[in-house]
Amino acid sequence: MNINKYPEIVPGRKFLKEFYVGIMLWVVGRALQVAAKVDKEVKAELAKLPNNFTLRMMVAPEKAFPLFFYAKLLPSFVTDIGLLPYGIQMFLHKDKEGNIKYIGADPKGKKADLSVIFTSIEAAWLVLSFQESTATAYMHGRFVVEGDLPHSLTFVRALDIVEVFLLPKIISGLAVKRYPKWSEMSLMRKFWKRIVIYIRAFTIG
Amino acid sequence: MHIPDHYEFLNHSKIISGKCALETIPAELGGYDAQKPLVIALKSVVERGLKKKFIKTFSNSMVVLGGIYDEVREYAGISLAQDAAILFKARGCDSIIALGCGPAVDLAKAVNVLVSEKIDNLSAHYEGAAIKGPLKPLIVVTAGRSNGREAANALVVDNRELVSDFLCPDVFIIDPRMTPGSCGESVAESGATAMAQAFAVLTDRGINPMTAAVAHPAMSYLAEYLAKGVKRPKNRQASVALANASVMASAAYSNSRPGMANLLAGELAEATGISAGRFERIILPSVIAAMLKKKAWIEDDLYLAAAGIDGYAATPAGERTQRGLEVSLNIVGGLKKVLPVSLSEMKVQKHFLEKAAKAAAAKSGKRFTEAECASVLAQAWDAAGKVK
Amino acid sequence: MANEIAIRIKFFSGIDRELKLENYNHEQGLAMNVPAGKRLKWALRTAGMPAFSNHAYFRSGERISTRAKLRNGDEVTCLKPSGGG
Amino acid sequence: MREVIGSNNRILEIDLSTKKFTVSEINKKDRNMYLGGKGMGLKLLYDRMEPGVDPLGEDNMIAFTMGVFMGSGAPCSGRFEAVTKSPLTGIMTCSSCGGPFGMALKTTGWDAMIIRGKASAPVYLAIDSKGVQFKPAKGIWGKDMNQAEAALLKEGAGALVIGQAGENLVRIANIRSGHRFVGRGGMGAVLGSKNVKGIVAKGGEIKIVPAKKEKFKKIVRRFNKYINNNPVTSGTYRSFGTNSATIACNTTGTIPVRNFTGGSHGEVHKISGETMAERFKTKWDTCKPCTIMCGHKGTIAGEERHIPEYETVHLLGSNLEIFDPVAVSDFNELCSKYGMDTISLGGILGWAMEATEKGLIKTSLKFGSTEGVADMIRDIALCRGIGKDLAQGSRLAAKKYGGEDFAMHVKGLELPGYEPRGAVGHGLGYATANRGGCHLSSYVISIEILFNMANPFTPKWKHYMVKFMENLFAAINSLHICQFTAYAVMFEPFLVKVSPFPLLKVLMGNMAPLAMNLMDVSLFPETWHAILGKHYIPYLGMLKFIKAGERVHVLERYMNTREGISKKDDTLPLRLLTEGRKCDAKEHTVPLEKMLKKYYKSRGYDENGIPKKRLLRRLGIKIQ
Amino acid sequence: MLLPSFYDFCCRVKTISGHKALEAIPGLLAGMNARRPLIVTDKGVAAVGLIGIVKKALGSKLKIGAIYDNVPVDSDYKVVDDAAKVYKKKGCDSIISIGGGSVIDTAKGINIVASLGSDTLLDYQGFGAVNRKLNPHVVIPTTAGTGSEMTLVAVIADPDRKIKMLFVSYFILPDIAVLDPRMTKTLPGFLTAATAMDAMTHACEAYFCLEKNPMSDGHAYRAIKLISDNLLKVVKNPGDMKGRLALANASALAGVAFSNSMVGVVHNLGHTIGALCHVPHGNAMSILLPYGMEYNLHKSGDIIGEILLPLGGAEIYASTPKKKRAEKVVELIRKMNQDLHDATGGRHPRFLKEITDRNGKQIVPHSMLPTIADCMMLDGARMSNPEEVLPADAILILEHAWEGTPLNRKKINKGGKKVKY
Repeated sequence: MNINKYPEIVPGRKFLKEFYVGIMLWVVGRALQVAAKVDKEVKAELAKLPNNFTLRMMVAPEKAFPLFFYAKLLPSFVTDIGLLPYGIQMFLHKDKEGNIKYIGADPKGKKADLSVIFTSIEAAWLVLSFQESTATAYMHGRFVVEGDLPHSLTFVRALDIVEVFLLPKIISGLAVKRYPKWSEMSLMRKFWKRIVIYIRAFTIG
Repeated sequence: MHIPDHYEFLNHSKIISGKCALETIPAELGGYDAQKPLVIALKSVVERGLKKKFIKTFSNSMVVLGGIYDEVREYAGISLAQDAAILFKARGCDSIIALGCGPAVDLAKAVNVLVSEKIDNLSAHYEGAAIKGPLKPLIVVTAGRSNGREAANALVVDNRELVSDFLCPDVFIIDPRMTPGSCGESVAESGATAMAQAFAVLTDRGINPMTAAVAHPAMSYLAEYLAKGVKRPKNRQASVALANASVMASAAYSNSRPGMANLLAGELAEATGISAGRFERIILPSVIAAMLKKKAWIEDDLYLAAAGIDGYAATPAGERTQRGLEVSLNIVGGLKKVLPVSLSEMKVQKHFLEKAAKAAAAKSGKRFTEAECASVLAQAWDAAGKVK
Repeated sequence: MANEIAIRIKFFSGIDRELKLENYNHEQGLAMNVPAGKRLKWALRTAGMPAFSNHAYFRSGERISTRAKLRNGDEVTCLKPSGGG
Repeated sequence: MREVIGSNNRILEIDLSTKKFTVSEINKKDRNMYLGGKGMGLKLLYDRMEPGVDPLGEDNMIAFTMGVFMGSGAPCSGRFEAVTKSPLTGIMTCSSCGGPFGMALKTTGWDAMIIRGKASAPVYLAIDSKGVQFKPAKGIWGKDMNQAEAALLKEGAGALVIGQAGENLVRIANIRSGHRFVGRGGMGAVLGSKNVKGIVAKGGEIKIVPAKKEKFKKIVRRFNKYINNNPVTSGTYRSFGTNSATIACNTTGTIPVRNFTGGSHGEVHKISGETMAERFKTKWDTCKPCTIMCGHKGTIAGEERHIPEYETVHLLGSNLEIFDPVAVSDFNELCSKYGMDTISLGGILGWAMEATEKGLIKTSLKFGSTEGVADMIRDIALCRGIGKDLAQGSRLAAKKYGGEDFAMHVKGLELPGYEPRGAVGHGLGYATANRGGCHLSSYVISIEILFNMANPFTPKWKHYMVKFMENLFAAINSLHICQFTAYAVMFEPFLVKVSPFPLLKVLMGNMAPLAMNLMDVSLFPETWHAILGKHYIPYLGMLKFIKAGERVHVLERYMNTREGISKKDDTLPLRLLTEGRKCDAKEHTVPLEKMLKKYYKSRGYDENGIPKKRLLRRLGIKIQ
Repeated sequence: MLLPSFYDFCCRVKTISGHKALEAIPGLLAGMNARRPLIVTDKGVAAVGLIGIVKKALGSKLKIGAIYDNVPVDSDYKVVDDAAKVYKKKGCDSIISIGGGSVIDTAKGINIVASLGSDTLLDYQGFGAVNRKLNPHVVIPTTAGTGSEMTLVAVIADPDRKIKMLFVSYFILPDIAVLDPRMTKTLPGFLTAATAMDAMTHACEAYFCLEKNPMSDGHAYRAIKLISDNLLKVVKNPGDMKGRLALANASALAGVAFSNSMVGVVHNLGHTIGALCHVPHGNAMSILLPYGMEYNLHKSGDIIGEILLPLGGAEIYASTPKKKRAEKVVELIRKMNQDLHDATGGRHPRFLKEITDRNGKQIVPHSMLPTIADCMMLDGARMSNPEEVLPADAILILEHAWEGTPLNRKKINKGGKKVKY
């Protein structure tokens, strides 16, 4: 029985999907930071989280997702406030005063009170490309929550509202169980907020 | 709803079915603190090119495959198990994945016993020694033809059976990329086996709510998807449904008593060397015809599962047993163009029939006599006027 | 100049008796030194084999003809053609 | 002594249940189409027996048929054929034997004998020209073959007996006449299941005289000249017997070692024909009459014993890694005492040793050691302990205890002593032989290795060689003459003798159909017509002879497909298709799929291996 | 039968059911080579004398290591650590837990600590902390309703940090669940009704919520059928052993169903009311079930309609037209609540305002409703409800549930596409 007829196989990587998930997490992080400032409903929702609270969104086996290749070259001030996407994690920090800041994608030196973990890159791809709504994804076990459950529910609720802001109705209708009616969110408020969030997310934030 | 005086039920395996089911394997292995699985694959599955797809699903996970042992063909023998066990120890694996159904799963269970108990062959267990503790985690990825024994708490290696609750696989992965059948015939045979098992569970006198609950979805998937799956084996939804049906049917069947069709088909398969699925497809219609004549009492679960909720409610209580049997007959009838319809068409030697009838009656625990078995086989011999 | 190569020829099915080889041992056969490049026919003639056309010659599992070139360390089996059971 | 011209054409049909017998005639058309011997036996059973019968049951029939050559004075014509449904494989089996019973029955005036039904108590049959008497066999039931045959021979010239193995329905039991055997397929069990201990024929009541006397004399003289000139039939066979091929096969790695894992072994020369001839001072001990003289006897361990044949030496010797000729001869004697086929027994013991090694069964057998082998042979013959299961043949034993992947059988019949991975054409021969794993059905290894006329590893043209040799040997077994004469008849005609050997090799390797059809085997049909007194047309007669062989082979295949045989059974044990031999670095395996597809097409079978209707009509076989 | 695009189902518990089920325990424990079990129970169960029945049934073959019966109503980790010390001191190798949901959860905690060998439960917090096989654990439920013998969750309070710790892992699933009618024979009528309706809620919600899958549907269908056939009979005469066995089976089936197909808005509100006003879980469930169904009617009406077959039987199902079946289900559930209310002489509440504690005081005042609606957002069950539930919707449901009037469905904030399973 010669065993090298059955070689050991080290699985490869799906670069394209990694890159897509990295960018989406970066956009969501930045958008949440801006939305917390701009929209009162999001602010009320995120107010429920305690102060000095870090929240992380990542994809399972942490070691399998190193930072992007150009991450080392970026100067420190870019990585601190996450001007550019450079990793497949998202860190939100609520400091003592209570405002939310996106603090980049590098896990070094950060301790997460609550982490929302996608079970695999494929699952992250399904959720972040809106093939499954957030609720169905949770039911199908696409992502798992580490830390106490109520905080994650508020975070998911905030995420839903931001998605409504960011994406046109066709796409965000897939992600959210119930698309807000006219009464709750006037057309003007939605479009205006969308433009503001986009601009600020990609610039100063 | 009739509940028997005493029953025991165990369905140890977890079923993960649907889109991206394969991607959950790293997480499942993590749940068992395992990092390095050995993959035992069916030769036919590897030749169909599923190996590359299977490896790609592990990308971006910390799981390293300790080797893909693909020497399994139609027969699971102890020599293959010993070779795989050598590979397992050499690579320092800690769990086993069986890629493909039938002999691959039996072999995976045998390797699991050899490795976990640190023994070289199963002679101690053939003499009756029980398996002491839980074995290494075993994940089964369904693909190819199933022999209806995957979810059972038993392994059959070298035609010798070893029964123990620790032998149940831990996880069943049913992924639309793996389940499409290679040809209509293999889908038909697995369908016939699952149908015979689900029928045996739902018409058994000692049926209990748990086995009925597991057999109900199996029978309804067979009713809806068997004909379509046989016509187009590559159709993903039909093949996933049929794979689900065969896993559920074998789980329910391992908790209930074997039916006449299963026993007779097992005996004939052993005598002639042809797979049991083909015989079940022939003998089941005759068993149903015999039951119709005998007006045997059957729980309503059979009709509910076969005809669905609306069909069940529409018929009055008295006719449900009879209608249930007729619907099951039509389900099996769906296989007519793919598998032979009668024993004479398969050229089974006549003297095997008497021996099979005697052996089946002996194993049935007095539920049916040898005369009944012989008459069923006689009817299955030409199977002329029945299933068109 | 012609370097010597050592070969061994094993005779079976009674041929060694015909060649009247003394103290012939079945296991080792007849060791011979043959100049390189020589053919089997030459070696057999020096061993005293008169007519060798209808004998069968084998080298490492394949059957060879009398005109096959000899290589160093060859082991040639020579026997009469035979039918099986 | 009544003189009969040509052939007697009388069939004795015995019904044991009613203890009656009837006499019927072989009709002319059957004689022309099926020649006699194997062909006639199959045709008689095809007309009388319906498929699906239990081989050990009452409705199974066994036919003993004598060919036209028997008693005519033709060379090597002392052989007869037995045909029945084998308990070991469950399909039709024909086995030929060179014992004195054939001559005795023919000279009692019977050309064929069919036995059906089952006797209520053990009997033996005494046959004379008028009919058969059913005599109680209380005295000899339970005795071994030597004593039984001695007792029976008091009442006639030739006798058939079964041993204790046949009585205990051991599925590999055989039938003995003189020191020759109706060996393969477990026919002893069929007689045992009918409670028949033996059959004895008075003999010497008629004398067969060929119709064209002087033409027949000229042909026989030419026949003997061919045999005595051919180096094979007059050289190695005559001096060392069938076991002379051991060394040739060992050097090319085609002998079974350690249950078919290895191809050759260093110590094999200890049990080769030459060493045995020297060591045991062998003398001839052959079928009567025979010109080739391949059977030998010698003094082994102080006794006068028959020297084991090639198959016995390899299946009970190298396959179990036992290289002591005396031990092999002891096992051979045990088999001829209890009445068991040595080839199947070797296959079963090889499986048992590997199964013990792998923990499937508990026995004291071990490769390489003779300890416990003799006791196991007795246990199998008397069905004691695990012997009872091993007695069912390696297929059923493997079904019960497992290890089907190293049970070396095809369709239930254990493989004989040739390792097909060293000669792939021979592997195809095993797969497509009608009675299962049988080497004599096409014996392509002679072309590939022994006469070295084709490359043994390429599947090119091997399907045609197998088909042609199958037809030729089926025809030869219907004349009935010894199969070894074929080498002389094929390679002695003037054209072949003159052409240089390399030309023959190139011709056979690349244009096999042309080479094979050029072979002039007209000597067989000429003798046949000379005996029966028919006019022989030179070339067309030979084609008709080969076509008769094809008809016999296809009839047997058709009868088997009615028992359920199809493409799924035409295969080889898994070991030969997947693993390489230990002695072969390139790990050759048998490319069966390619060869089988071409074989079916050239044979005229459909892709599932069932003879097509067009083929059966062309050969004139009525479809039942 | 619906084939969802993705589902996973796992129930690793071996179920032993029957009138003589207890006698099978020694054999099964021997099968897992366990000889000295520790019996974990609470004062209520011991008082009723069930321990005596179990001991007699186990007979002489099994030596009981020790009996630990001071498990409080809301178990916390101190109790678990204390019992674990007893487990180690007496050298036990397996656990038999006899009692309701809290006893079973405590026993799961004890099994974690005892098998993994540390001394406090806090070491095993968090997801995936328990990833090795634990010692054998046999569960004998004495209430036919919580179904916690089938769940992989253990909820254990932490009094210091005043939070509820959640332990989720396939390894803390018990090995064997024993369903024996003798255990629930002495359960009073109103408690039987409450726990049975809890099981009915588990089954119904498992049937129509987002994580619907074929296996859970099979189990839920049979649970509903068993309860609707047997509940009233058993409440009327508690001694009916066949009925008790049926209810025990129903609760197990419902437990399997809901542990694989997450429950929805009814449990969401039920947990919140239970936490804030200490309402018995069963009563909250039976009151809120009709309202939960009405709330989801527009989104998964046809699936809720299918429940009519096991609930009302084939005749009613065939006679009511397809569109009306969902309302018929809600009507039948309300009728069942009404019958139970009459059968238990008013002890089974029909609306929130009727719930009273032991001494008759109303414990769900109308003023509490807004706070309940807000705290509802913190419970995980809201994710799996087909329709979105926000505090505004919750107020609407709670108002009607408090009053007892059926929900008028026009006011519900409908939206979103049809559910894609």
